[in-house]
Amino acid sequence: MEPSPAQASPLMRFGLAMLCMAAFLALPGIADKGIVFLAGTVALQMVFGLTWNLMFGQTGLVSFGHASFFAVGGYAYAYAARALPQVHPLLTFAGAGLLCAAIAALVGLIALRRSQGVYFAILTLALSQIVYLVISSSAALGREDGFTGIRRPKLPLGWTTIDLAAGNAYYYFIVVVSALLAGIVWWVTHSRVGRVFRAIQQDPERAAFLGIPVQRYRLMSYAIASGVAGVTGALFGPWLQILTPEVAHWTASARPILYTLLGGVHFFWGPAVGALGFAVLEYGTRTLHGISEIVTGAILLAVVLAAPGGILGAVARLRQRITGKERRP
Amino acid sequence: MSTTFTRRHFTGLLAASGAGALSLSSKGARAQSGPIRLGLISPLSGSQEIIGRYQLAGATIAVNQINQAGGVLGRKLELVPRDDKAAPAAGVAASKDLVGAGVNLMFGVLSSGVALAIAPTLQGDNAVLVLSAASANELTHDQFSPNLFRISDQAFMRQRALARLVAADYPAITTWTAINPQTAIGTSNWDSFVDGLMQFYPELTKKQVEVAEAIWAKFGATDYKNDLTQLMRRSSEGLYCGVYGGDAVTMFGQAASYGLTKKFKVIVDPGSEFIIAQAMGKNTPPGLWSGFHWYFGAYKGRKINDELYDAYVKQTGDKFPAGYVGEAHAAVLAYAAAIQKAGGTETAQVIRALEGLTFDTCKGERTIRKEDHQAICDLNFVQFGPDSSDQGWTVTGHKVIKGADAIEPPTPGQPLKFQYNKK
Amino acid sequence: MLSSIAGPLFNGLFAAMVVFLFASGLTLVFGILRVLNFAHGGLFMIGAYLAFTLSGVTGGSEMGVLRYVLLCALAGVGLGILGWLVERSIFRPLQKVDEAYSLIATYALLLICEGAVKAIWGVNFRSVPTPPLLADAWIAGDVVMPVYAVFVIAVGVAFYAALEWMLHHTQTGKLMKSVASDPWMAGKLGVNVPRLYAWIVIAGFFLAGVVGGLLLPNQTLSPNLANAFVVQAFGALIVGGMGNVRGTFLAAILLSVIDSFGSLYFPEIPGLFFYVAMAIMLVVRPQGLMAGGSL
Amino acid sequence: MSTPLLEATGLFKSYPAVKVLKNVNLTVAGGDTFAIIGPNGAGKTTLFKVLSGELFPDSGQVAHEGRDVTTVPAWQRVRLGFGRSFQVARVFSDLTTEDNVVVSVEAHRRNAGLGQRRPLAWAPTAEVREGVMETLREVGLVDKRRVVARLLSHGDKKRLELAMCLALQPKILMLDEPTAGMSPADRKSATELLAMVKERHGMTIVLTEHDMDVVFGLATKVAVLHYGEIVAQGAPDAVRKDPLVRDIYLGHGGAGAGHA
Repeated sequence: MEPSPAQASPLMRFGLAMLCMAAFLALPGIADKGIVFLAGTVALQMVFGLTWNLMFGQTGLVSFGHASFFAVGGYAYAYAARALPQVHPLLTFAGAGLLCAAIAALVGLIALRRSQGVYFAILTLALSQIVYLVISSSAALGREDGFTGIRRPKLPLGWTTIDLAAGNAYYYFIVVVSALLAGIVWWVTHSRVGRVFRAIQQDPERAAFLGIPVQRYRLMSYAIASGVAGVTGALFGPWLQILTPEVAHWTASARPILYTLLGGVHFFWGPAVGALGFAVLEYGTRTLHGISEIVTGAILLAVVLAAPGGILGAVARLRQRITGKERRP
Repeated sequence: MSTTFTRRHFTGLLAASGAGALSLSSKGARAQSGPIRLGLISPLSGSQEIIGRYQLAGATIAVNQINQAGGVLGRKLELVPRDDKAAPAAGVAASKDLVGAGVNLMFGVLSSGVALAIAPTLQGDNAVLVLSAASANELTHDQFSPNLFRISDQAFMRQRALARLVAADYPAITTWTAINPQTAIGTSNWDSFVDGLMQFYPELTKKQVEVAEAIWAKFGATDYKNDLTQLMRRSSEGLYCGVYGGDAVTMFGQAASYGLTKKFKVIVDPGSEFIIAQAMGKNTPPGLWSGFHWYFGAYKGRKINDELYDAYVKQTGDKFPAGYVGEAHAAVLAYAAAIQKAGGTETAQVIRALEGLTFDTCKGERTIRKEDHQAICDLNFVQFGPDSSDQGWTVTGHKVIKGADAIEPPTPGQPLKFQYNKK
Repeated sequence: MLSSIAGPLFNGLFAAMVVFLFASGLTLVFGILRVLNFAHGGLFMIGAYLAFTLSGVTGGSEMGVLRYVLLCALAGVGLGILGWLVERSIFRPLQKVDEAYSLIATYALLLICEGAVKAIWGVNFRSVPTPPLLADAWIAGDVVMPVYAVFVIAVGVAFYAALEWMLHHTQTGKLMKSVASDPWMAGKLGVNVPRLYAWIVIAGFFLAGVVGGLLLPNQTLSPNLANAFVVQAFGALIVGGMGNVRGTFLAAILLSVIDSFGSLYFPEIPGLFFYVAMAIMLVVRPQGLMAGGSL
Repeated sequence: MSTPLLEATGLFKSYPAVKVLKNVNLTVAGGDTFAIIGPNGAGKTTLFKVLSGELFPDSGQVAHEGRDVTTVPAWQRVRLGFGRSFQVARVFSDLTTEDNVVVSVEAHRRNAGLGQRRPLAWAPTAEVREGVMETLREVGLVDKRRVVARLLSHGDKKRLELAMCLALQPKILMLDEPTAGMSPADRKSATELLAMVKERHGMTIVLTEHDMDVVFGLATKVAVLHYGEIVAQGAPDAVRKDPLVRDIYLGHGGAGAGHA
């Protein structure tokens, strides 16, 4: 077999991903608590962004309400962990994800058959507003003021029990599980199912003429993305130890979209890079009190105008200019 | 519009505190010798930025005053402000950022959600947080943390004091209703107020009070017409307007054509301070009572009060400092007193010194209870009305109620129980 | 009995016109450029602040209706000029690339609007009283109808009628419709598409400014005003059918009136019914109220 | 007489202003290569879309092996054995040539209920790869299997689309102008390719075509559409000799565009 860029580069990208994870794991040793806390949040946001692009980049589904699954996962975990403390925390985390996947499947079953494109997007926006309003007026979930006192659980592993409340344990837990979740999304994207997803994204009608049940696959991507997003939400609760309705707000749903566009729609890791870019931007402007909005807005605008195609798009173009190779998206 | 708090003033403040913002690189290196660094966690951007600016101003003035007088233990104070955007995630990030930079003594925090998010992280991070605004009762009850203190009043005592005020001043008004936001703090404020009504009317006037069901409005609503229509059908004479801040301005603006302020004989509000009057000018509801963290006019002649007021006016050009200015100022004074007493800035030392500490502030002496870390402090109320001046409104009266008359017994770790409001 | 229907109906209609007026500029830009303008709320807010400043500059706070309307128009002109700048510097360059990127650009613009308002007007809450002529209320039985609300409803209907007339009975309207349905073809037929796009953006911004001024007495001015109506407006826009003016008008009424009644009978979660109705409409009529041609 | 593979009876289809199909009847028997011809605007494409399920007729019936499929949408007809190519080749332009066919083969295997072990496997299974290579070899794209489809030439895209259709192992191959936009040389090789494919798999082909060389080189049966009506239907030679056809279609302009 002749070596081709298409073959060599997944390995390289895998290496880069591993390097990135290693950097995350090494962080507590070299950075202060503020940065570590931010990094934990960013790791979850990176996966959250990836799940949105699993729908958009893979099957062309635009959701304006993705944060509602993050929120439902988060609140479901927090509630269940309090109500059923005897259940193994890993099961509770998984349960929160499954709940989100099930809700998405149910919603998608009705919604995807009926509406597409921007209609689907606005439908998800409406549903997410409903979730937001229900959470913020539900006494059991703490209303506007939030669900407080979410504990970091003890993790029984058979031979030993890890107390995630101790030191940076929960941070490492987040990084490892995020990597696992990113791996799941990566696997789905690159598996046989992922190939079908990409076919659908590029030409849904053509795909239909190959006998591919387009709606069923879209439903599948919606359910998987929502399920994984639910787990990231579930992980976020104990990290912050409180959840407020703002996690379900429409501006939170705009985040993964912005990550994806900033990082590059056409790249698997685009949303993750975008989330990282956003975090760097916000961390950098955090002491510019009073002008942070203008600075953030102006930088975003500059990136979009200068590099439409996102950060990875710009990197790819740069690489292409240097090596003259066509890079596979 | 001389009361405007503009960018120029704000930038001036930042320059004053700028050294703190820039010095994060030298983390922890000067723990024993250099300046004592105090972290301010406050909404410096986002929807609550207006409050953040007040807190920053009060804190900056306190730090400058103390430094001019020679500092604490011979060391200067240095302010390190961090933005919490009034959002829990950003708040925790801000507190971790401060801890990471070696700042273990923190204060400020407006939103109770942010306070509740930071509280459980304090012990692990070996840091202290002195709240100077967040008012949720849980913070000194169910969610009590040994590393958390509150030098400002909380919802329960403020609302009960307000109830005491109306029972004493308006004994004839025995029918009450409310328009409240659909939030936990909205509910707990109203329940506390009703608790106070139930206690103080019988005690002070020998009359029973009648409380009609409250109207619950959307938090951050843009249209109150349906709520106003319902409110106009209530037969009560007293109105508790739990909707506060910008929402209250919108509500009162839309209420003008309904004749709301004519219908109700007394209108009280839990804590909008100057916001309603400043925004509405000539259309300020006449006779509106508003809760204050600190009202400078009530303490004229007290040295700390007057110096703070003058410094604030000089620094910002604004003649009406909100209570947040005074409370942030007081939080710095609390630290100064505690560090002086402890002889150091170690977390454990400072906690021990803060417990039971009595210290002087712009609104008089306060004592931090050892048991639940809640300060017993004065409660301030101000009455507004329209007038023919340029600004269109004036303060028509004010009242100070002693904290001891309104506060509940300390029960750290346990939810607050109502004595009179059995619902 | 009558009041229990007429009251919420009137309030619902008022809310509907607020949403429609807000959405009118959004509808134009979306209907023709296919850009979902996140920044519209920010522009609306700047319009309101501009009108606020102008009301201070032009004299005391007692305002005649005529002066008030003039202020709104001036705010609109100010925003129109801003629209021209934004079209030149942001929308036009982005026309060449994937339309998704204009979304991120409008979001960035929203942030800049918020920052600019804070920098120029500060963060204090402001409020402007209703002009005295509009400050009264008509009372019919139990139903209170503030004159200002009646005024807003009338303005909403008038705006709607004017837009409809312009789209269907003028040369410009026909041009706009042809560009909306097929810009490439319209270009081939000699329409100066870029120039028309520029005018649409200017018109959209102009409307945002005017409406910002019109709703000024009803709202508290603060840098948070930008987010007040944008989600409802998106809803009305899409439920109406892809930027169809008539559809947006009808959808705003339908959703707001349902919400008005819903909030009355189910007060536990105010505002919920707008979105419930929106979701149901999108499932039942996925192509929108006014499917087919745009605008 | 056995049931015809595809049968249309009494098809009518109108657009707001024009009647496009007027009482169209046709019968495609198994093994036919059935060409629909006619001048521009005769309604070829509309008829083709009605037969493939992209459009539904206003009245009339389309039957497949005796079963009414008039309102069965196109993508479901794929399960019945329909394969469809487009006038402008539609392939998944960001996938490689190979992956385009992999998607098709896997879709076919899924629909045919062939076992798919390891559903989350990253790489395609050996069987799939074998099928893909065979199909690519058949259309002559083996060398270009790693090229991203959007970089293929127009003719190669058409070939790739054909390969994707073949991967479905269709019983009826529906080709909308298979040589549209090709150079004469490409046309020739495309015609040869189709003939070869037909010979190999023996499936039925329904096509529309402009180029008479292609039509008469491939078709076993021809239907002539004129103003929405079938004016002649039958074996190529018979149709070619039909005076009416000569008059209204081949005849105008004397020698005719593609006189064989």
